Amino acid sequence: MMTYWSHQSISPVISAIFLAPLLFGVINWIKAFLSGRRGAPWLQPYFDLWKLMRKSAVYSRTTTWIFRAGPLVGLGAILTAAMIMPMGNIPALVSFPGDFVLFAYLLALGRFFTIIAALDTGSSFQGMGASREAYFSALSEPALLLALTAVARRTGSNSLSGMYEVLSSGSWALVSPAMVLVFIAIFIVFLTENARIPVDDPTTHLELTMIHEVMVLDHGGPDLAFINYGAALKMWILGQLLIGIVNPVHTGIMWLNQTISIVVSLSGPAIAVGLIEFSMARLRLKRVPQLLVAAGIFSVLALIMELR
Amino acid sequence: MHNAGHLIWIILVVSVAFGGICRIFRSPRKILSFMCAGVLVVTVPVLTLVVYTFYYGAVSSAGQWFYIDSLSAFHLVVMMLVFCMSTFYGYHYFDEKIDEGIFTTRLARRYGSLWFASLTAMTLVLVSNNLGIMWVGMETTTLVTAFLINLYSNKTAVEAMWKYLIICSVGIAFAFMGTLLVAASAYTLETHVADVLLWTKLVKVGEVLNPALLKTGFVFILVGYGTKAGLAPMHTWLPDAHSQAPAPVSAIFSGFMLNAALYCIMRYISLVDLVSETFSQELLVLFGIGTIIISAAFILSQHDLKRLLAYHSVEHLGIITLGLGLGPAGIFAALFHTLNHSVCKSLGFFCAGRLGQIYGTYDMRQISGSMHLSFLWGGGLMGSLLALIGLAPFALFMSELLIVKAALETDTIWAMVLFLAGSSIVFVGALKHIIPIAWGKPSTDHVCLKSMLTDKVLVLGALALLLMLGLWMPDVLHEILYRAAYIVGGHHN
Amino acid sequence: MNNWIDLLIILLILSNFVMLGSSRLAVCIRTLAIQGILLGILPLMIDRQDLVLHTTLVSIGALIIKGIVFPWLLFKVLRRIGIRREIEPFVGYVPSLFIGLAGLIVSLYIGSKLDFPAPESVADVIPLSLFSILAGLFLLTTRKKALSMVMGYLVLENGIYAFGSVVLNKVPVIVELGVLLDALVAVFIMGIATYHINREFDHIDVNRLDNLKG
Amino acid sequence: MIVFLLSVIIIVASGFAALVTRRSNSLSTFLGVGGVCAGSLIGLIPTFNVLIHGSRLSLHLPWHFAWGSFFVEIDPLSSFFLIPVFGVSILTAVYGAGYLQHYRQTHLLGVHWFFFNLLVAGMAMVAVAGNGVLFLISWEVMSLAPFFLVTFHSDQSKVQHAGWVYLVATHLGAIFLLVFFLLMGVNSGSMDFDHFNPSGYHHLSLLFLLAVIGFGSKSGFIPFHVWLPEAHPAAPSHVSALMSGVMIKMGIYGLFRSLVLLGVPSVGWGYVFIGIGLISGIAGVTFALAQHDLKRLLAYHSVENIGIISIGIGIGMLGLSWDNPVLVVMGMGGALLHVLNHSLFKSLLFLGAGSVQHASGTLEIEHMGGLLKRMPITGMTFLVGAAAICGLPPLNGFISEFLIYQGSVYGSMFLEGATVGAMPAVIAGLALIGGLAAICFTKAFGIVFLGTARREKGVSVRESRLSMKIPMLILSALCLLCGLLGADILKTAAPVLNMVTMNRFLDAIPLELIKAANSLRSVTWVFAGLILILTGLIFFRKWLLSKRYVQEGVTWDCGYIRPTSRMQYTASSFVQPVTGFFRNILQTRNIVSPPHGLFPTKVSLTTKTPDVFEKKFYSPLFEGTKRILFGLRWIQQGRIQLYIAYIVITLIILLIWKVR
Repeated sequence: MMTYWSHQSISPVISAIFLAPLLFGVINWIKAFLSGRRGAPWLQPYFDLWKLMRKSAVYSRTTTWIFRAGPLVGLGAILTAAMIMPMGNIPALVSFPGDFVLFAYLLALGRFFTIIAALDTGSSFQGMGASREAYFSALSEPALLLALTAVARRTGSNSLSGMYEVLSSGSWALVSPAMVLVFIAIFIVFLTENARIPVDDPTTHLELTMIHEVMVLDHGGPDLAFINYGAALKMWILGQLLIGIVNPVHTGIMWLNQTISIVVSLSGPAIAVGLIEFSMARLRLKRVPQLLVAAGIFSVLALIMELR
Repeated sequence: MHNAGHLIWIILVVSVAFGGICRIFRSPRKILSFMCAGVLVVTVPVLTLVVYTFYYGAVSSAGQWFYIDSLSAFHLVVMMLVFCMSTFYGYHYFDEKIDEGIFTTRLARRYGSLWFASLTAMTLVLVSNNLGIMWVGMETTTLVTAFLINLYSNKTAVEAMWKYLIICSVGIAFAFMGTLLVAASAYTLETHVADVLLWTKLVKVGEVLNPALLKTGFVFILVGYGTKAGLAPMHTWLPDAHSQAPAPVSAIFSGFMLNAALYCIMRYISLVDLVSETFSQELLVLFGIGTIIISAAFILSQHDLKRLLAYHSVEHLGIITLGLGLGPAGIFAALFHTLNHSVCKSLGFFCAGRLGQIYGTYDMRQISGSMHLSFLWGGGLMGSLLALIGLAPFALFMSELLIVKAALETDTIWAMVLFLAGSSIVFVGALKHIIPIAWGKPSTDHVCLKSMLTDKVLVLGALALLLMLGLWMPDVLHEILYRAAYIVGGHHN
Repeated sequence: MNNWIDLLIILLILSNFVMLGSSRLAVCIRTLAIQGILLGILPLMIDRQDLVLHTTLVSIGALIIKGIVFPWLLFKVLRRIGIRREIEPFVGYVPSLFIGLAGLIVSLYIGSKLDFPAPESVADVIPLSLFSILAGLFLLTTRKKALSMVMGYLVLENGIYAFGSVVLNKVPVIVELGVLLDALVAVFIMGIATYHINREFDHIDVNRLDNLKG
Repeated sequence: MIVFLLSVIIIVASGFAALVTRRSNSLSTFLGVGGVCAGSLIGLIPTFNVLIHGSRLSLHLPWHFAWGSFFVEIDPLSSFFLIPVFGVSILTAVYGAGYLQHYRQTHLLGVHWFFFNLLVAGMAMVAVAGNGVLFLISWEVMSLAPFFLVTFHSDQSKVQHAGWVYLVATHLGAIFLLVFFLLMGVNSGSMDFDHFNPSGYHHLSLLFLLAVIGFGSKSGFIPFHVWLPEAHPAAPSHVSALMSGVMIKMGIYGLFRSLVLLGVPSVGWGYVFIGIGLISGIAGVTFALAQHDLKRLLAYHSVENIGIISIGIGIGMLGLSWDNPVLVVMGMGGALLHVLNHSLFKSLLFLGAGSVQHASGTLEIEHMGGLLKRMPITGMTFLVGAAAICGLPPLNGFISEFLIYQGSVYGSMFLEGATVGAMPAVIAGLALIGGLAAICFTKAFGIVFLGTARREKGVSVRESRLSMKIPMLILSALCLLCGLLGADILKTAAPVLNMVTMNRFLDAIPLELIKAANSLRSVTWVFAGLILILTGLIFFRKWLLSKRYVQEGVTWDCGYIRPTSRMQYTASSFVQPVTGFFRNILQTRNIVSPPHGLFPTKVSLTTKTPDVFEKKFYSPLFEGTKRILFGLRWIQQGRIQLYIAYIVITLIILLIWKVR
């Protein structure tokens, strides 16, 4: 159960770091494609980031260093989380028993700072967004952890790398109704954490209905770049949680494994999100907790089935 | 041994004489000074006797009519302690009344002689081996102290005195009936008539006593002396008398007179245990618990500071009674509790008395901020009340702990549970009273008198004593308590 | 001798009934005096072989104190206070008599049940003493005037005394005298207390003495 | 051992010295604080000695009361708890010296320091007491002293009430302990712990229950927690810090101790602990959410954290009764670490709250705002504490929660049978607690320190003095340090774990400890990575912005023309979605005066969330008892005839019953 490092474990981190923005590009492209438009180029997110990085910054007089720290810690936490996230059966850079707890808490760390950075502006809109973000994530966290526990029970391993290793090498043999429930639960968490429809609408223009976007209203320049990049990264690694369950690829050839994993990581979440965003509208805010509680219930059900 | 016995006479005669001497002084101040000196003088032979008893065993005199063993020696110590404290406290207590001309020479004389008379009477109770004389002493205390309650004659004081007089007289009459029944139970005993009520004789021949009569007698005794000791539901006189009497008098009432009555009961416990192992225990536990619960109810709803303290006395007498019913360990605890309670309650009354003078009322709703007004008296009251409700590290916590332990050892779980429940209620209720008294804005602009050295010594000394006894019991005390407990309940073993 | 004792007992019982049924305080005091004298004689009547001196001493003491001093004291108080009657006791006079009767029956019953180590000749004293005690307690609990209560107490005391006379040979004379003396002082002080009540309140209705409660 | 007793004596003696010199506030403060510091430092020597060597120091002296002896012993368990006792005491005392400067004109500080020192000494004695009676006395001293500390502002009736609630709760709890120890003592014939023999007890479960109630009321288990939210806001902050950081842990110490004394627990006990822990944790944090008194909020968080500790103990106990050393190490180890960690971050938070209160004169969150700019140190340290209490990496709070998570994950993975259900419940509960705590502390930190001042008073706020800042800085440094050294700290707990398992897994525990420590070490690596990444990002942005022009402006106001500071999001509105979710538990009362007319002038909304347990359980209970007992009052009406009748009736009943 020791920590282990291997040269191939670099690849999940590397691919996350470099490919995450691409995921956004793909999603936007799919959305546009589904609605019959021609989307922006896949690399558009990279251009945006580049542009933002080169901008100067404007800070509100109300704010303190917390405001500046928010994007940094948000990104830093997710980058760290990327270190423990495997890609399919390719283990993560670091893995150890119970690392998925740390994973969840690293996400929480990022969120914590994003929230207080939002509160630092003294704007009531940002406060509102922060409030919602905090609320929804508090409800999604149990669902995530329970779902992963179910996976742990299923696979007999309690580190993320171990779990996904078993999942992918066991191919579909391990797929069971419980795993379907787990998948649904994690998917809801995925949507919530990434502020996608039906929980949040990243493209809305009405501050009152925003959750995530409104929190970062005051950030600009490199800070916004950090935030956006962090968001992309978050989507990537949370996507890995999903992909790992349904991606049975186990060719035995390492480069092939990696390639397929990357392709699936890019296309899977993108298609799912794209489809949902194309076909659904945002839920009313009051309904969101119900959705999250439902995710929790799915996890519990999954666990019960596993524990039986 | 014979010579030591004379000391008993000396004590009695001297204290009576001092009572008379009080009448020749011409100013209240002088009388009060004399009282202090007098009490100290009486203390000398008493302590001598106690020490003698401790080292050489029981002392008897006057054809065994007087008898001092560890049980009475222990109570003598408690009595002298309470009397000394109260007398010295009284020295400054009356300052204001003297200045106002209320506490006149006439009153002071009356106060002084009654004070010594009650000392004599209580001593008589403790030193008599003859149960009849013991009764006479007990009745005398009632009669003598009645006028101490009514020192400044006013409506409520008269009412209190009347109730005290009548209720206690009725109780004591029952006690006499009980004494007679006990005497009757010894009818098969072929002894000289002078010996028939001698406790030492009766205790030796327990087997031949008539059980039915002895038990009946004990019931009478328990109800009778129990009235005087303030056991519920015979306690009704107690809050009235305590609240109306001047503080030093309340202190001796609560600090010792009640215990003297219980002391009488203890003597009979050792008798009745000879014929039945559990007869007394059941009754004592029952009375103890009942007393605790009823007093708890009144403590909760009390508004008068001195009545509050009086109900605390009721409660603690209940606890002692409970302890007496819990076998040797319980008796040990009960005796220890007697000492603790006496010291603590005297202190409580001292402080309450002075606060009453400062605030001009005993109504707790009108007393607040006493700590600010007088650190000594306010703090003393707080300390004594906290000790009374059983907080460690004060001694009362220890003795209550011993009682709980005794209850567990004797498997009297229901009693323990009720005791703890009752004392919790007392705790909750009393604490609610204490806090606003001690803290907050002072509710009077009365300028506090400078506290005198004796007062400081009294308050701090009493608190220190309680603290010490709560942490460490001297071997001597342990030994004396052990022996005394053996006298009361040794037959169980 | 037995007849004499029985006569005494009957008289004593009757005197208790008088106490129960009379509203006039003066009558009550006189009855008490008579009761005291009768009680004083009682020990002498009881057939005893020994302890003549002892018995005589106590009898004389009782006679003087119970028969003469008490009534005198009470009359003195009565005159000071200047009232004559007990007004409206909690239980009326006629019901009191009936209750007294019931008490008598109970006493007789208990007396017969008690296995008491007394000579046959004085066995009847015990029901009497019980009855007196009950009567005294009844007076104490139902009468309103302070003076009536004192008298109730005395009846109670008399009952106990009567009981004591049965076991008298068991109790040393000094104790007996001490007891008598105490009773004397008690009555004396109760008298003074009554006087104080009268002075402070202008009445001696003890049921109106209810300032102290709770 | 002598050294230890010496340190206690120094503390007590300096307390007395402070009391005697109360006329001079500066002298008495010097004596009191100096005594605590000196005594604690001395006391730490034997403490560490025992912990490092895993040995025991003990002393028997004859003592009449004890049915045994004056028996004090520092074993690993005591030494583990002594570390926060002494360590936090020093820091809070130093802080207190600065904090109380403000009151030197109005209060006798000597009295305060007397009781403060008594509290410290009492806690130290509780931890080493090896005799039931000594334990009880120390316990009572430890409980009584805070009563006088809590009521520092004794003139306020609210504070008086708080003092009352505190003492009542603690004393009623102590009564259960009294019975607990006496029952064991009576069963084993001696009150010395080393004579206690669990196999001889008749009522093990009863004993267990007594211990849970007794110690739980001190620790703040729901529903015995009611004193916490009353006492902490009332007390001066260093006292709250010491009470919340250390004193309530003595209840946990007591629970550990009673586990040792009671022997192998039955499975049910573990469930009791887990159940209590979950309820305390979730309800505690939920109630905390609804509070807008800063210290009341923190007090409820103590309840929450005690709940987490209790969950850990429960898992450990299950491990014990199932002979599963992994669960023991994870559960008990996590609980022990959390004790240590909570004592650090909770005292830090209370100290921070104290500084805030000192500076702004209020504890009402809604009135604050923007304090970070005026109190940078306080703000930063408070943030550290807040992040730590939420269990966020890389701080210490995560380490202990991580262990407990691990235990329950392990349980969910490998255990069989219906009883396993507790484990996922723990995971869900911990996750929920973590999420809610994050809401609560983003609220607390965000509303208090960020944005702009909501009242004019906030403008004149100044940073607190040095003696207050230093303890906070030390504590926050320790929070970080413990986060990074979790593995090593866990290893030192090995003798403690062996003790609480009664040496039943002498071989397995070190092994499992190493495993757990290794995964903690990995966590630490990730932490290091995190810190590295953050540092890198900082420089990266610096570099990015170095060539650019950085402007300052106003907050984007979404088009609104005249934003004022009153328009900021409030604490109540921030948590409104969650409190709405839990409204059935919280029963928040809203006092609304709605707008009227075309140009409404005054509109207000006040929310109040009283403690449900107090309102729905204790108050009715007390009132009911009172009513019943008041019913007894009729027996004393003042009628003497009636009084005599009582005597007669009593006599007659007794005669009929007893004699016949």
